Amino acid sequence: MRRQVAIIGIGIEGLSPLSPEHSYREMIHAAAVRAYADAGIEPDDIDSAVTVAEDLFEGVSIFDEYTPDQLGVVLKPIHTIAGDSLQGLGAAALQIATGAFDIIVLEAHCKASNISDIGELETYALDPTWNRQLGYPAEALAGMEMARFLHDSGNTVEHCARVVVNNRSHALANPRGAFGGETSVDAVLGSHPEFAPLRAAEKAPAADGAIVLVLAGREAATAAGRRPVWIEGLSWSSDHAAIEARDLGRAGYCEQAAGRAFTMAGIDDPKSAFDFVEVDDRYAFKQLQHLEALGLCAAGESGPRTGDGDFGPGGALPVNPSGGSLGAGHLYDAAGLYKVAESVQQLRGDAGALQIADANRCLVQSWRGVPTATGGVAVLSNHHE
Amino acid sequence: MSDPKTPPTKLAGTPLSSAQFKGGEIITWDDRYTVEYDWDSGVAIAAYLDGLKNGKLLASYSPSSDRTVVPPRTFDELTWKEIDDLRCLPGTGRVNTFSLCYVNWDASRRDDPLIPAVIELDGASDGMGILHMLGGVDPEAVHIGMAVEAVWKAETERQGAITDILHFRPVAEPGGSGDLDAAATSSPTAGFSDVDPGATKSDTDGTQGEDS
Amino acid sequence: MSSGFPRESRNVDARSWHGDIPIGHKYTMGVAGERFFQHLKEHGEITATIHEGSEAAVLPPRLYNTDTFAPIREWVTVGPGGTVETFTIVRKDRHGEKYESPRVLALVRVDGAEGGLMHWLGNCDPSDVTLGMRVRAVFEAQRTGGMSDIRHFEPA
Amino acid sequence: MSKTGLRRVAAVGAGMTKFMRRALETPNELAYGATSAALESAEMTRQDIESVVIGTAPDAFDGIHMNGEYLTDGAGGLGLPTLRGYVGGGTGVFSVIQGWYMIASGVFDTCMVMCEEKMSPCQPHPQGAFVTIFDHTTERPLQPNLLWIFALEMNRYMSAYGINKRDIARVAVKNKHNALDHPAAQLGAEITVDDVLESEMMAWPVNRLDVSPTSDGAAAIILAAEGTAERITDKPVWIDGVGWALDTAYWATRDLAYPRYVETAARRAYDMAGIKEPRKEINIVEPYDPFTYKELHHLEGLLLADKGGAPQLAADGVLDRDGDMPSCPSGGLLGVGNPIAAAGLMKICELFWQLREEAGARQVPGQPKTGLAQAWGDLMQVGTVVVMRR
Repeated sequence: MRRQVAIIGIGIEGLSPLSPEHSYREMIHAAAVRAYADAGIEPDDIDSAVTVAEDLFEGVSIFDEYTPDQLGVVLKPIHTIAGDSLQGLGAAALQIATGAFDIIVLEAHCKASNISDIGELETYALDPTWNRQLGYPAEALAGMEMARFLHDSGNTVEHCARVVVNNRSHALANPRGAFGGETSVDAVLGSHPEFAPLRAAEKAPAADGAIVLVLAGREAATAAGRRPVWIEGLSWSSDHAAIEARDLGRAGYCEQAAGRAFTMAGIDDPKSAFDFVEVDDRYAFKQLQHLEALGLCAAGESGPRTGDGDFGPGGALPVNPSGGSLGAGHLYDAAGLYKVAESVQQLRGDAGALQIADANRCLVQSWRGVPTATGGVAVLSNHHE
Repeated sequence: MSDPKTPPTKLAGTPLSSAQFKGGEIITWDDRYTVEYDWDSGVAIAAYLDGLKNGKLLASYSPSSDRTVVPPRTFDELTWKEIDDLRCLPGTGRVNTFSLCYVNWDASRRDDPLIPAVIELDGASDGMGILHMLGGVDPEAVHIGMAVEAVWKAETERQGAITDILHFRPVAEPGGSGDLDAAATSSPTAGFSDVDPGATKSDTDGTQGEDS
Repeated sequence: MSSGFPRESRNVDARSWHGDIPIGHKYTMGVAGERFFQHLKEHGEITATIHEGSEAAVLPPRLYNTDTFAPIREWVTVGPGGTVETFTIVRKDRHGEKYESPRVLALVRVDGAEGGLMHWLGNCDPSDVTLGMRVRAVFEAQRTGGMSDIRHFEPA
Repeated sequence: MSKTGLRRVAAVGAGMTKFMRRALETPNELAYGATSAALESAEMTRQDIESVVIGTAPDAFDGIHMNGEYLTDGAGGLGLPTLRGYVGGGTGVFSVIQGWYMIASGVFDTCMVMCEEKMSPCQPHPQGAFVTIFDHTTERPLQPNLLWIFALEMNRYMSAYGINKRDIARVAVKNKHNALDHPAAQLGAEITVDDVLESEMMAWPVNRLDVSPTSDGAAAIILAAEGTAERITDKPVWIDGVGWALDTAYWATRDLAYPRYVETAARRAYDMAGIKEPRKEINIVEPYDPFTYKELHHLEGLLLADKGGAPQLAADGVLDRDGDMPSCPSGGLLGVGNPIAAAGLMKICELFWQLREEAGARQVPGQPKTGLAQAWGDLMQVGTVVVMRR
């Protein structure tokens, strides 16, 4: 990037399984009020805004119509990214990097509770010619990916269950987490086999919530009173859109995005580069698959190390200290931005009971869910060179 | 016709006739699905819907911009300050613009036109309109600037919806029949005097002299 | 009269608004898909595309190679044998309706082609299915030009 | 928006498919038709592309949820960072703004910008998909359709400035005539003002010939950074100004007679391009024309005509291809067709060809140096503007 970009404010509203107390507008507004106060800005200071939304998820065609008011950016340059929130982070960061914008607001939210059947909606994302005619739910793909991943990597269903136990346990200390709890490997493996080998308890439960970030270029970010967290590396990628062309045992999108993000951040050895990581855990096996795709451990190592406690809050590499989507709740396309917001709190030393000691650099990774092969990787740091 | 060397030159595309598309000459596959939603109304719109159920058209007053806005909202989109002041409008207004629409939402034809309109509401700030329908009026007689009033569904039929207002109709002339909509009640809120006078639009000149 | 917003609505019905988006579509199969399904319908065969600059046949067939963007050089018949790349057991259809008995959904790497086809496995107990298992396509006698012209893949 | 020190970005290739009422091609095959043509025109391969922008309007048309994911394939996005930006009907022109920031950021040197729309699958009629653009609680129960907002806005525009339908109908005559010279056009025709006025009444004051068609099609443009662009072509067309603006969602509270969001966007683009007197400096303009009056409305918002003054420009022939301010020389959406996002990008393609003086029978005389494309969208609230120079 031609110019350094930092996150200077965050606002989180939620997370909760239901949110009948406010409309999406009011929910986003609440998050924005917090983010602007955190950054020390007024709406007038904002040069551009990016929101993240998919029409059918909102129940509104051309949803970007409804985005400016609650962010206080009427008549400003504002656009929506129909994509993952780390793609949204890219859209915001790249605009700042051009030098034409100094302060940009980024918003992503989820009102999953308002949709009658997300699974059926995901199925409408399948290619109508080759896949949708067969009548299966899109989530079946997660079961197929899990089967191939376990087969190829040697990780086990017990390792996947351990991910659920760990993440829900981490979320107990997260005041924003909606699904913290104590569970056991046996309880997870005893849950309904929805798409064998994938079981019901290995799916992250949906949550409602809104995340607003304020981003700034170097000059604005280093102004007095600001506590910037720098974006050192950022990329995202789309693997084959055609399911049949993918290697279903691997997260190709994650490997591709990580390669570019690490190059941007100047990271040669990801294994020793991070004080903690927040990775996508929409399904328990995805956490393991993503850890390996990111090069944070060797193939087949992620499961055993999860069992060893290496990835716990006090371990060698804390993974999803927030509780991740399994513990805190899954915000779909906004999940990545939630992980960014939690990471910013860690890097500022503001994470309270969740705080990781000496947290200076971290990685956040996202995936758009079935049936996509798209996800992002961001490297964040509290240091500035 | 155009010169084949003029761009765009490499033109992909296989146009299909309606007969090919619908007649089975080529293979097609039909899919159908209804996505259902229960959108949380939130504080402001729940109050709006609740008001409609009770035969009241509600707005909110924003002190930071000195505007009375409708639909109600909990924050002012211009000043970005909080709003927590709910007010009842009289249910009358003026036609800002309208159309005589001869097609339904699915593009099918209709003989009698629908008359959608933007209605600037009395008691709200200047230019503050809502989308609604006109009814009980000869389509040829509709004009910009026309004074109209809400015609409400009977109390027992109201359900907390924008359609609790059946439509807007021309304000009945004094001594006029007033029964253009015999099945419906007239505005139960007409005569409310609880509107902030500072935000009230003039009864006689709310349309910037643009009557057609 | 003016008042603040009631934080608890007096009318429970007003707390949410129900609505829907009814979506209905008539899809063409595309240039490559039209060729594939017409051939499947008429001949009961699976056909794949080979693109310029490549020797590999690709399934599903494609107007262009996704990576090189090369156009089609030729069509070839592939299968009907294949190998289970991965599979899962599906108990409900996409609308949530329960199947009479669990069904096995697989990605089949069809012999002679890269990629493969997503399809159901039949004539087998779900507990007997393994990754790498050999299968073959079974075609319907009456074919209409759709994915269901392949009844399923079954153990070879 | 500051403008000094920005990295320059140029268009180096363009391509599109036919615009059609119904296409056999899948959305991905349409996308490939456009991207492969653009690559061929620039003598590039997919491997030369570093990033991809995808534009497509409501998923309810193509009938694929998360349609941007599906389209990564035909857009050439395999293994690359792709972004699907979204500003309703403004998306086609906006996609080039996105491509601009991808490259101006310094992260990428090339970007494929692809827009696609396949409206024909939507049943029973694509219009049905537009019901759901209105507020789900306060407007949608009234069963509105898209024609309403155009009709409401057109009526207000006519009323505010005393414009009659005959003045506006000239736009359809001009654009359908211009489209006769466009090889991809769906609806090129010689018609008269009376044909427009006598065509079927849809939603007064909108007649059928005031309306652009529903279409299937795709368009693509390739952008490259300064330094790279000159190696690809000796005729790069520079993206010198970009601007966009999104107005409040409370559309019924706005002045419908004037698109202030277009003016706001245009002023940003002019500022970045260093344009002080747009009426003198813009040689060719492709304003968004999904409906006849919109072209006029937008010319006013772009400050290229006085408020209420654009109809007179049409009457005086100023907007004709050989006039002082050629407007929609491509034939526009009314003539070439309106596969929503692709139609906006088609306008950028047209400027690319015009400014390179390659437009053949469509060529605007006088060696135009500066062109502007604009699109509009959402609930009458988005303006997207791109200024290009050769």
